[in-house]
Amino acid sequence: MTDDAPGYATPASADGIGRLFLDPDPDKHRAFFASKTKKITDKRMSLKDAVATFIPDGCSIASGGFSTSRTSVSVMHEILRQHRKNLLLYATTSSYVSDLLAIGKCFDRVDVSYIVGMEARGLSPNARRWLESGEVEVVEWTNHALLVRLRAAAQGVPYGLSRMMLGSDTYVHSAAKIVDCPFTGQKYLALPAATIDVAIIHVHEADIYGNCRIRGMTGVDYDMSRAAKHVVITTERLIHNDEIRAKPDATFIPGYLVDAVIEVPFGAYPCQMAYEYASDEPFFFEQLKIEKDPEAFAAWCEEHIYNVSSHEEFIEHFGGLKRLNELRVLESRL
Amino acid sequence: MTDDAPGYATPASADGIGRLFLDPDPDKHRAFFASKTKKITDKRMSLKDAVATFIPDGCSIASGGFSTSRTSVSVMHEILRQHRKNLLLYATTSSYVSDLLAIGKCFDRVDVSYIVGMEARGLSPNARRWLESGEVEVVEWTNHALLVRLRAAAQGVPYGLSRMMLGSDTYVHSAAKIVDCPFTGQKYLALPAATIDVAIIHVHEADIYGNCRIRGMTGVDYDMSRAAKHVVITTERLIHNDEIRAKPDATFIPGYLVDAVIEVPFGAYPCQMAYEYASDEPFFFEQLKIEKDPEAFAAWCEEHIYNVSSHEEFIEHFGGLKRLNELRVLESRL
Amino acid sequence: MGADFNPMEMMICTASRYLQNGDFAAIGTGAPCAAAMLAQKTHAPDLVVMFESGGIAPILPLMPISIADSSTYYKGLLAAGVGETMDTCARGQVDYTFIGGAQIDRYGNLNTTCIGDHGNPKVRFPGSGGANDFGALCWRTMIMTPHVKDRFVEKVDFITTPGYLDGPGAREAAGLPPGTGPYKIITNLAILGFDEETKVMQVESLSPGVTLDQVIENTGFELKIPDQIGTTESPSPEHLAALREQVDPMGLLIGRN
Amino acid sequence: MGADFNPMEMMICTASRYLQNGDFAAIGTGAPCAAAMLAQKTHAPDLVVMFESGGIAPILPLMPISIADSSTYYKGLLAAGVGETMDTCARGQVDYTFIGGAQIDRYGNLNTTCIGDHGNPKVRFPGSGGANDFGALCWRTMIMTPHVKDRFVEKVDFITTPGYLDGPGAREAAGLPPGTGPYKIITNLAILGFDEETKVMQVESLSPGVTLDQVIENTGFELKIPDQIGTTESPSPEHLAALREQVDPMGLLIGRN
Repeated sequence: MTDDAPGYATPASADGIGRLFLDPDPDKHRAFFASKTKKITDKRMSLKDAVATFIPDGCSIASGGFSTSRTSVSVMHEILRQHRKNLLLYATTSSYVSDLLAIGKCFDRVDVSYIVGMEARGLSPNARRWLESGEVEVVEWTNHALLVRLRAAAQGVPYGLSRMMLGSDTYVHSAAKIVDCPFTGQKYLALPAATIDVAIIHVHEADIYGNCRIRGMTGVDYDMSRAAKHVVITTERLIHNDEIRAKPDATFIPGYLVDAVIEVPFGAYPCQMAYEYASDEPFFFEQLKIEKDPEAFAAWCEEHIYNVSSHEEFIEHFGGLKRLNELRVLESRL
Repeated sequence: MTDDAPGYATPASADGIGRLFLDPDPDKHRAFFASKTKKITDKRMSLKDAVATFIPDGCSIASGGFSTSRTSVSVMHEILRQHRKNLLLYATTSSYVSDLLAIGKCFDRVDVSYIVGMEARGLSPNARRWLESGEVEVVEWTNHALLVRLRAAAQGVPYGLSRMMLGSDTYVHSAAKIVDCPFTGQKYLALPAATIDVAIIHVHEADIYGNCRIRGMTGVDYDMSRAAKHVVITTERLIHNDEIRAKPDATFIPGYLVDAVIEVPFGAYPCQMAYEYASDEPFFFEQLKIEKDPEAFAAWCEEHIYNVSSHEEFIEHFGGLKRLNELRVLESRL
Repeated sequence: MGADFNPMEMMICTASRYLQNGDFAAIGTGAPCAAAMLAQKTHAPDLVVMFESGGIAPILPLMPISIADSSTYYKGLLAAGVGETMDTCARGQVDYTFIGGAQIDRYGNLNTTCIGDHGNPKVRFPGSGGANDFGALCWRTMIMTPHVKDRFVEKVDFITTPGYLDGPGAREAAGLPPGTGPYKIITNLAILGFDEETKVMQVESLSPGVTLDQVIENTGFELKIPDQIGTTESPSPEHLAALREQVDPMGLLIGRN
Repeated sequence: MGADFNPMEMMICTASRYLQNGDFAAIGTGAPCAAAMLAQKTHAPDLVVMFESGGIAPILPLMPISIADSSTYYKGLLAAGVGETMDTCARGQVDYTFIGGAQIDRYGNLNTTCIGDHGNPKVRFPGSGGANDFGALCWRTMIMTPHVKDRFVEKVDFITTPGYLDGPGAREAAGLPPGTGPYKIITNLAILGFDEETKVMQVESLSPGVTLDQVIENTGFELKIPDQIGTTESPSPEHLAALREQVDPMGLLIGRN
């Protein structure tokens, strides 16, 4: 170490100083599931009812898909319309989700690996304003760390192990701890299980009982669906239960984990849906541009989100079927 | 606790007394993979060469499939023909595999959850003789424990957690340890990562580069294929790489994990192959009956395994195509 | 009523009554599978059953020979792997499991590993398989077993799957999830449960025509005997008919009819 | 040669030369993706690339806008999830990763989280995403960045992804897997590496036409300057043609040609 080295005071063996928002005790999860019904029932409901029933103020939520792919945009819009507050956002690469929920200042706590960024499209001015306001409590993680936390919850154990984050300020501002391996003596990161209240996942196909199939990349959705107390599904299309039962090895999320099923065609628009439609890049370009001006953006949100009554109507604002068909062609012409 | 209670002296907080056969240190695994090529090459070889190259005396092996389903019988026969010794058998429900390998006394150490049993068909006299000989070092686990150990290795961490085995003699005779959760203070079982030398897995479809697809139940094969240093694949049929690449979300084992690919149609016979053929129950009934008489069984093995040069020839001994067609019908008529 | 049904039919029908729509049960092959299948064919068509190798929520077409057969996920909601099934248990989503054993003691501790010394066993049994996992992680462990003295023993040679270990609080002290443990033992002679205070096995009801003395004689340890002991409900004609005609038409478990 | 190629073309072609058949590289969007795609189109058709959301070994048809786009697993060997991709890194199967940052210091520590105080930041950046995971678990971390003084800083505001922390042995002491760490930094001005003994960033070769003084002027900390500094190989005509015609025909990264 040279004399003029920056001299970071990394507390390598101390615990992360971030707040642990979610109770990692598997017995709480177990007690919840002991009382949650596993009855096979028709779980269809309206977007409005699903958000009203399963996503109250103050609960913890996570969104499926990844970045701007397979995002459940229709549910995010409905959360905005119902003016949810004080949510905890569990944010693996949640580019567009964090941008949207920042509109309504819906969350005030965030377990974050990636936020305020729209990847190659640049940062989101709107999300930045909210994250730089000082009103959001931010605890840092990584994508893998947030996955390992969901995985621990999905497996009914209080923590998972990995070695990312060690030595970093990401660790310092997390709620992780360091443990010694009883077999090798090595230092490992203990990542607390994350049992979230609600997983919101957009899928390609679901039946009325909530059995789902997904195509393409799966992000963290496998573990998210198993780690959540409640699962709200939007689906491109409903399929018959016979189809699910004809190919049980194709099921990604079994219905007994699911609480609500809403058929929302093009439900990820303007985000991308694998093998269905591409992302609407001119839309994102336009939105990010408008976001720079808070007042103009507020008017835009009023017009296109708050005063809209359905996802179909929202899509109509941006070209409707004609635009969708272009995006379908784009996706199919890879 | 009543006065006349049996008074089990369960050392609830002591470590398991079983020997830890496999090094749980992820850095050993990492160093191995740093040097193992990821080149995409044609990995086809003969059964004989695959066993000679990747399964030396004294190595640790695990078999894919589960019980009497999707068992790589052809590889087990070849292991017998090459007279392997001193193997460590990593035995999740390994009904027929343990029965076969006991014929040649091929293993002398076993990490076991289920052995010597053929489920509803009864115990295997042959495997019982070997396991009761005192010549096999037996360390006890459960199916889930053996999975968690593979999963830890697959995830590059030195141990995984669970709560099975606590309080039992299964724990006492394992090599697990008990740890305290740094978040909840709860007692948890720490299961050491199991990096095995060779995973032997029979699949429905593979390409020449080792990319595989499986149908039906997957047992512990996902984690086994990722936890192993070498993977030997037998496949019902070879498919073109274009088929794999046309549907990347259907790939179960990617080729860069695989060392050898051998096309062995009906490679699980007399075991069952999902959606392909049923198990040959009269065969098992007959074999288990003959096993009662060690001499008769030795002659049976000589005739049907040791003096046989291919899996096809083995099947011919038991009815060949006619029998297979019956088993195909049985499987399709569920 | 005597000859209307045999002891195995009685056991299967009794076990099936515990399984209701909305329940989730981890089962294996044999009698527990017959009980689950019978429930599906009669009062609980939506019963979710799970087999450890990966099959979840099949509509059982016939009784599988192996817990990995295609029938274990026939028309199922999911065909996955051991991780999926065991994690589901660990999360507390599985209400019932059925396991068996070569030996059981007063606290419901089960042995499926060996008779004699572990290092040099007189008899080697298969070991835990998934039994210990299910017994540790599912809420209610059900045991179906023939009621004979050399199975109901004072001390098991090896605790493969813990019952209540050596009494109240022992499971929790060992670190097992609270609220789990053996629930009912269904034998040809009786339904047995566990005394809430002492966790000692107790007789709850006798099969029709069976006396308390018969149960005591066939048990190798002292059972708790409550003041009130009922008689186990006989199988309904509907259940018997479904069992004989649809579940086990070959009579593999229940014998030829 | 001057005007034959621009700095971004130079950087992409330089980066692509590190990626060979038999290598496994975890990448994101932008210039690293262009480098990987260029390698696939020229000298390394079998290069396995991986995107953290789940795409493994695609034959890249075009540059994805998002790391989760269908193009990230187009004709891939696997389309799975974050568990699959990150576990592959953790097992030591991934040779290279490319990450970026708003700030980097002499030890290769990277900041993509914030400027100013974490609790009340002047600028909030996205955070780690998968960068810290890749930097911790892949063998060789590659960094592509514009070479400007306010990126090459004395002290980063926040260590999102550790480089060599505060010097030799620090990564290992922190518990990171041995043998990992920043490998090369490819800028418009130079290729930089790290002194083996001190782990301090050093100049290894200069882009054609660039002087050492230019590099020093644009770096906010003291670089190690070895006695011998080479000149970075210019892009081959074959690489330039593939880059302009196949990888980035729209000139999104390399500008209009």
